[in-house]
Amino acid sequence: MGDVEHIPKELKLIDESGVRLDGRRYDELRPIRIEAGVLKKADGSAYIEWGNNKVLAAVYGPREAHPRHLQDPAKALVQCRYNMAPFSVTERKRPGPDRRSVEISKVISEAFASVVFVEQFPRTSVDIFIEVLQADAGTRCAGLTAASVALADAGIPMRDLVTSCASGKIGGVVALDLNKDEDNFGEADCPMAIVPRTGEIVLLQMDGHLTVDEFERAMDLSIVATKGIYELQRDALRRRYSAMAEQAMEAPPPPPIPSELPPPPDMPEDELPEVDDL
Amino acid sequence: MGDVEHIPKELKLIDESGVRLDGRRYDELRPIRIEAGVLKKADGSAYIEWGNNKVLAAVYGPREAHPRHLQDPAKALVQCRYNMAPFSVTERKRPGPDRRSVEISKVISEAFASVVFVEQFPRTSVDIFIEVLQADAGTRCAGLTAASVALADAGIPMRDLVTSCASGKIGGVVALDLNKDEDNFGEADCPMAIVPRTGEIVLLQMDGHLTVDEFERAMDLSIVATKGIYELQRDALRRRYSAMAEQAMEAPPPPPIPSELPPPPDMPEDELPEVDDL
Amino acid sequence: MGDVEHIPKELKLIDESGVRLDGRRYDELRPIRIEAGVLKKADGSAYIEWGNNKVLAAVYGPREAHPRHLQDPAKALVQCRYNMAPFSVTERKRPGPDRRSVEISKVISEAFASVVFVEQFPRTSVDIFIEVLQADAGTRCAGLTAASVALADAGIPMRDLVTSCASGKIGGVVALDLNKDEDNFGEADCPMAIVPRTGEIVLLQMDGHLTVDEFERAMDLSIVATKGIYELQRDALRRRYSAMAEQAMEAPPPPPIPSELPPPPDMPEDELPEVDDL
Amino acid sequence: MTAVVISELMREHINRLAASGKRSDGRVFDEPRSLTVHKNYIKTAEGSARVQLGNTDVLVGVKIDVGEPYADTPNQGVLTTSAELIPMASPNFESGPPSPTAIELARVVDRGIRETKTVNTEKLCITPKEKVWIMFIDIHALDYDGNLFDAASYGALSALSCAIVPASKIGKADYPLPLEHWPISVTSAKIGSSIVVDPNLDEERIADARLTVTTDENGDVRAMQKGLKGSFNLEEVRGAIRTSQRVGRTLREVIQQG
Amino acid sequence: MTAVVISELMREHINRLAASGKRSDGRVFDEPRSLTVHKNYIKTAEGSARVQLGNTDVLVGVKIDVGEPYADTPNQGVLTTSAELIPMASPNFESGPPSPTAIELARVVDRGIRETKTVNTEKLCITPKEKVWIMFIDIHALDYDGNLFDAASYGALSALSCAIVPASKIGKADYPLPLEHWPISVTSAKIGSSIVVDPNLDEERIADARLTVTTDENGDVRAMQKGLKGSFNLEEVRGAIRTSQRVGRTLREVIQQG
Amino acid sequence: MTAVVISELMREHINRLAASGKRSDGRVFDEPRSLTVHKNYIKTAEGSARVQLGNTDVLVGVKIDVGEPYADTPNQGVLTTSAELIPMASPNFESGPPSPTAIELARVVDRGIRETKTVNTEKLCITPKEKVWIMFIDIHALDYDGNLFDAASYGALSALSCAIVPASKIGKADYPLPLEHWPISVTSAKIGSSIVVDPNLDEERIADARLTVTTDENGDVRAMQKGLKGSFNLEEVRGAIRTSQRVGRTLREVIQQG
Repeated sequence: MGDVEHIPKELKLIDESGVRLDGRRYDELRPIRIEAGVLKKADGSAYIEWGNNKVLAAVYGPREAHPRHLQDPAKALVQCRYNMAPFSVTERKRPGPDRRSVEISKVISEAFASVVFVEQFPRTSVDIFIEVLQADAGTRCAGLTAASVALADAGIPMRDLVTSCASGKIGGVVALDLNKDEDNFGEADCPMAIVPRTGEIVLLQMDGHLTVDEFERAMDLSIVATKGIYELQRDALRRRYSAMAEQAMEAPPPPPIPSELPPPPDMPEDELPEVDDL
Repeated sequence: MGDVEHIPKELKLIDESGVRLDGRRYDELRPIRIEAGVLKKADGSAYIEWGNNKVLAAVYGPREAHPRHLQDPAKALVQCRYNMAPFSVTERKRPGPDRRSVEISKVISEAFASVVFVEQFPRTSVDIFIEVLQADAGTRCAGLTAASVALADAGIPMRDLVTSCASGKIGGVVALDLNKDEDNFGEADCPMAIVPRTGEIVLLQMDGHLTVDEFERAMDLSIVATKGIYELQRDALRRRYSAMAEQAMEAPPPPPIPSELPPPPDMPEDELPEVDDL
Repeated sequence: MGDVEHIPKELKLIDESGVRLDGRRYDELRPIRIEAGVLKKADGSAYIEWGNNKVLAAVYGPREAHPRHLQDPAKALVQCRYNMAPFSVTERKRPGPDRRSVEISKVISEAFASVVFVEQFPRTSVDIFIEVLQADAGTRCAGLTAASVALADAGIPMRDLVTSCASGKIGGVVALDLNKDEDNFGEADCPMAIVPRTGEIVLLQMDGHLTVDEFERAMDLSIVATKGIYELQRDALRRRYSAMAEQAMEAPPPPPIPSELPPPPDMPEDELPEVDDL
Repeated sequence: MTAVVISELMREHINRLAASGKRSDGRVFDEPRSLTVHKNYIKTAEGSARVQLGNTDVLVGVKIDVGEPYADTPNQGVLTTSAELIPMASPNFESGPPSPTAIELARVVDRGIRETKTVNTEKLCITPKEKVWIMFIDIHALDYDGNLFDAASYGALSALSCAIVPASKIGKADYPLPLEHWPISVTSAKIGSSIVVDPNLDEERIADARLTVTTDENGDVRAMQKGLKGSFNLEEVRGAIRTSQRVGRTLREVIQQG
Repeated sequence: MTAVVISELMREHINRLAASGKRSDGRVFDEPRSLTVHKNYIKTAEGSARVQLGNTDVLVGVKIDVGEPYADTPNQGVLTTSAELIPMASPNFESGPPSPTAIELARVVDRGIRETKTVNTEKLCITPKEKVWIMFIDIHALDYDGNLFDAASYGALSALSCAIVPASKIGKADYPLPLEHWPISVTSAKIGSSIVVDPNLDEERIADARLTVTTDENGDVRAMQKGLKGSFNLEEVRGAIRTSQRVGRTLREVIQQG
Repeated sequence: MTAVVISELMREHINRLAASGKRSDGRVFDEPRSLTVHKNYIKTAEGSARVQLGNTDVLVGVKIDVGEPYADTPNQGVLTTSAELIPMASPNFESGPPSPTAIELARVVDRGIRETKTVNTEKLCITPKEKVWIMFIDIHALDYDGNLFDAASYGALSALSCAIVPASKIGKADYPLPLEHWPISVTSAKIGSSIVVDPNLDEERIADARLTVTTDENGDVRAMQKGLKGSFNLEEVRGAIRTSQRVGRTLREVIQQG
């Protein structure tokens, strides 16, 4: 699985009574906290803490795609850039994309492509930036979950939020949401992302060793978990909208300084409910 | 000369009776086998085995040249990319172009530029790809010879085929078509490419040490050899056309599936004879 | 400060009687020699020897800026590329820009931007190339000083010449124009560039340790020195114009070969005096 | 890769066929194209195979050389996989640094081999912490007619299966690379509501989603990778796993005997 | 970075304000934005700080690892500073190799720390000529509302001030990074004939010239960097130094206590 | 390099001249431009030369440093040649990584020196298998008026001929680089049916083909490189070799005495 730094051969990832090294049961998520609208310049943003993962997501767009020859005359591009800060891991990571982050950027881009109403914004791109500030396994799931909130915060019309989680196998036991030690010394990891209301699986990867039956159980764990995470996403957006509404009531009208921001994309009013029964 | 891995000081590249390490005489080519039309996606292709060299050549075009600012409004560009597979040499070669392959790509591009009727296809490029799969010295000659067949297979109008061969000097003797050991431990190598019917030399390189008289003899060997190789090229094309004709007679008409391939370039019928008195 | 190769701890950069290792006093410049119009292809050029520094500067433009999306519809870009030849330093420098030369290119570009009449040449770029052939500390000052002469030699309309010099601190003494040993083992270096007639400081950098009072003294030394350097710049241009005038009188009219050079930019006659009361 | 304009006609044609249970090349939904394997194709490589899956043609070479182990696995050989999507293979491939597609391909093939512990890397240690054998798997696509994931995976496994560790370089006897498992990847593509195995290029281009499932000789899952912009529901995933197990059994034999 | 089109209206607005002694966000000319410092923000780093200077938000991490000294300083640890202007932080930042702006930023922050001898690198030697501690300062801009120079500089100093040398890696006791100075950079921007401190993004965009002055706890000058296309006269430079000394004293306390 | 638009008028002019046996700068066909050589131009280099061939101006520096030998030549020093076609030298040169033209130039100059065994690399061994002297030849084109191949080649030979091996670095006495041969490259260009030596830029741009022949002091051929899109027949090649021998003899003296 991941990079292993020291191999404690006798390490027991889960004990006889089913308790994991960090005290969780096999079906327990690490603590998750999501906050929407945390950055000023981005059109939408979210911050997530997921166990010891700290991840920021920002969205810009729909904006003119460039270089121009990449523009799709029929729809918007959904482009994700997943990046790890050099200090986010134990051994400093050199700045810039490596092969792993290129692959993760690709599968996350694809995960959102069928959920965003791309036909509404031809020739544009919706740019998703995921920055891993502190990593402890599961960063792609955390990043995707945060990016979903950031897309909604940016007002990008979507069919629904996407929610992500992983399950795997440790010490012979199928378990939810592996942390770094579990990922390093466990037997399998299987991250997925789903549209919770429809059951569409938009991201699915797996490596390690699972029987078909174990795979089924892992997916069950993940699917149940995503329902809870989905509520946390919606809750973060609800808090964000409340805060904005309060601000709007309290704050004086903004000064008549000419804005350099482009006008908001011309999005049909009746699309908005699709994201926001929150 | 080439990279030398172990220096057997006493290595005798050619013995008293004029026999080389692989059994050839000074004026003997290694066995050469050429096959045309070996790839499906390319517009033209050829495979060559030349001693222990295995080389594929493919041609795409004439097609729109890009980036656009490279387009020549008066003629087609002829662009060759010579590449070695990482496993084609004893020490693994890192993927991607090195300085040697950039130079070889340049001289092969130039060798074909005066033979292709570039004026017929303004703003386009004729792209030649040469992939060395297994290398044993002489890959540029093998690649160029195969590329020539691939160009004809793609129906690119040319004044004639180009044929390539090298001669050099081993153990004090001027000899034809050096293999890798001979190239590494010999005294000179002189690859050339020629339009056999006109005697135009379109590629000529040399390194090592030759008196003017030795150079003359090396060129004589190469020129004679190219006449035989030229026949192998024509023969490969003849077999290719026969096979295509047979296929055309045997096969049912293709299904009326809309093709994504661009229409064939508008090439004057009367140019075709120029390549094909084969 | 700079890279230190060997640390002679007891090195005395300036002795009791105020004499520096190369025999200069604290307020003395190294010998400077400037020559204008030293290259044929460039639109303007200059060569400077400043102590052991040897630096060439060339100017091309105003010419169409490319890539196009960088063009400014309102004015010319002033773009400097500062580069060190691999053999210009003790340890061979790998070819191509490093972080240091990128920064120096940026601050020199900015230094000229307010002096060139950029509004006269929309959509163009004025390209300044500085090549350090032999380095001995102070190359950015030498390069900028030469570039200024090259701009004038190219006939680029400017408000005035820019002149550059550095001062620093060695062995506790504020001193003018540090050489390499002084830069390596001294306590501070402060390069600046100025428009001598107006006192506008267009480049200012400093690193090391100076009290405010020491900084004032360093600036005083530099400002006085630039007045002398300014005269050397003007003198080089005067000699250049004399030589051109002589040539024009002596030489036969140029042959009527069609030139490939673009027509000279359409620059108002009355701008020229601004650079050339030389 | 330049944008590919697929005519709507082609899309309609394939969709219409799929809706009536047919494929453009006459196969049934869960039928892979014919696979031919030519092992030991390249003499300069320690192992190699040229694999044709229908008209998709891939050459894989394995070079084995002495190198240093990773600090965290001081007793194990090292595996590294690269893919070049050379412009010879398709009008849509461009020269230059590896595209995201090439990177994903190399990583998926690599995981399929690595996670199955295909090669017993502990038998590739020369001197612990200092010297081990390093395997470079290089995937060279020659002709691209869809489903590179599986073709490259079969090529890599075939090349490994005939590779020789050049131990004579260090004064010992050469020996075959110690292979312990035979992971087979099988890719399914979703076209409308149909799912077809081993998509050809026309199918791949109009597919909504792709799922590559690698199974071992016990039918266990060793790697999965979903691709493209569409989705699968859980039942479709289950179907793809079953297909991978069944098709994998057949193709594993071809590769083992190839 | 793509060209930014600033409306002439914005320029006029800010210039008019400046002419009457005002700024668009209500500050007086020599008043920096509020600074908040969150040290030890990242557990995977040996030192870190998230710094907000108004709406400019920068995260700086310090990683410390064993490495080789430079040949010319065999007894000293090594300091290296990088900056990534990630596209998250601004619509005008692009991914890719560091832009000239990012390079200048990293080098100016680096000089501010290096030239002040902030870190006593002689206490970072493990074995002379062979092993020393290497400090990697990574500047990660998260939200860009002007004056990255100062925000990054405060972040770097804050992260160093709480960094721990992980000496337990080599069998010794961890110890705090030995900090000896507290250099503070303060940037002034010239707008028309006015000079304002700590420019926000709107001010920075229309500014003619920028001057960053780093002073130490004695008020001595440790680094300077003039930027942008305009100029300063000597009197303006003197004013910027005085401002840097005064503003620096206040902000140094915020960082020391942060 | 951006496309160069050459007016048809220029082409006609030069072709017409050539047809009547004349050249645009008044030379006869087999007459090179005047060559001036300034050796030891750069003090920071171990050897250097600034060479002007007509208006083509090239500076070549040789740096010599301690390094490791290649595994296959454990007793020999190493030679490596690079060329930068800096944008200072021509409006058609661009900054960035070496173009194919720069790479070809460096490789042809390198072969001319290497294949003639100009430098006795066996005298550059310090400790077999471990330490040898490495020579970096850097070609820096300053002003480009055609025929860089020859100008760079003369510059490289001149710089080598005055280079000093800095053996004092390793506690021995410095000594001159051991030169054993004096290879001279001479380039011929085919313009219509004429062949001219040492083409200037105008001639080079309209030339059909170029042939560079490097001969040694015995008149033997040591390297050849044909360039551009046209062709030579065998008789023309023979002529170019004879010209190279004859012109080479004269220029070799200039360089040896320079």
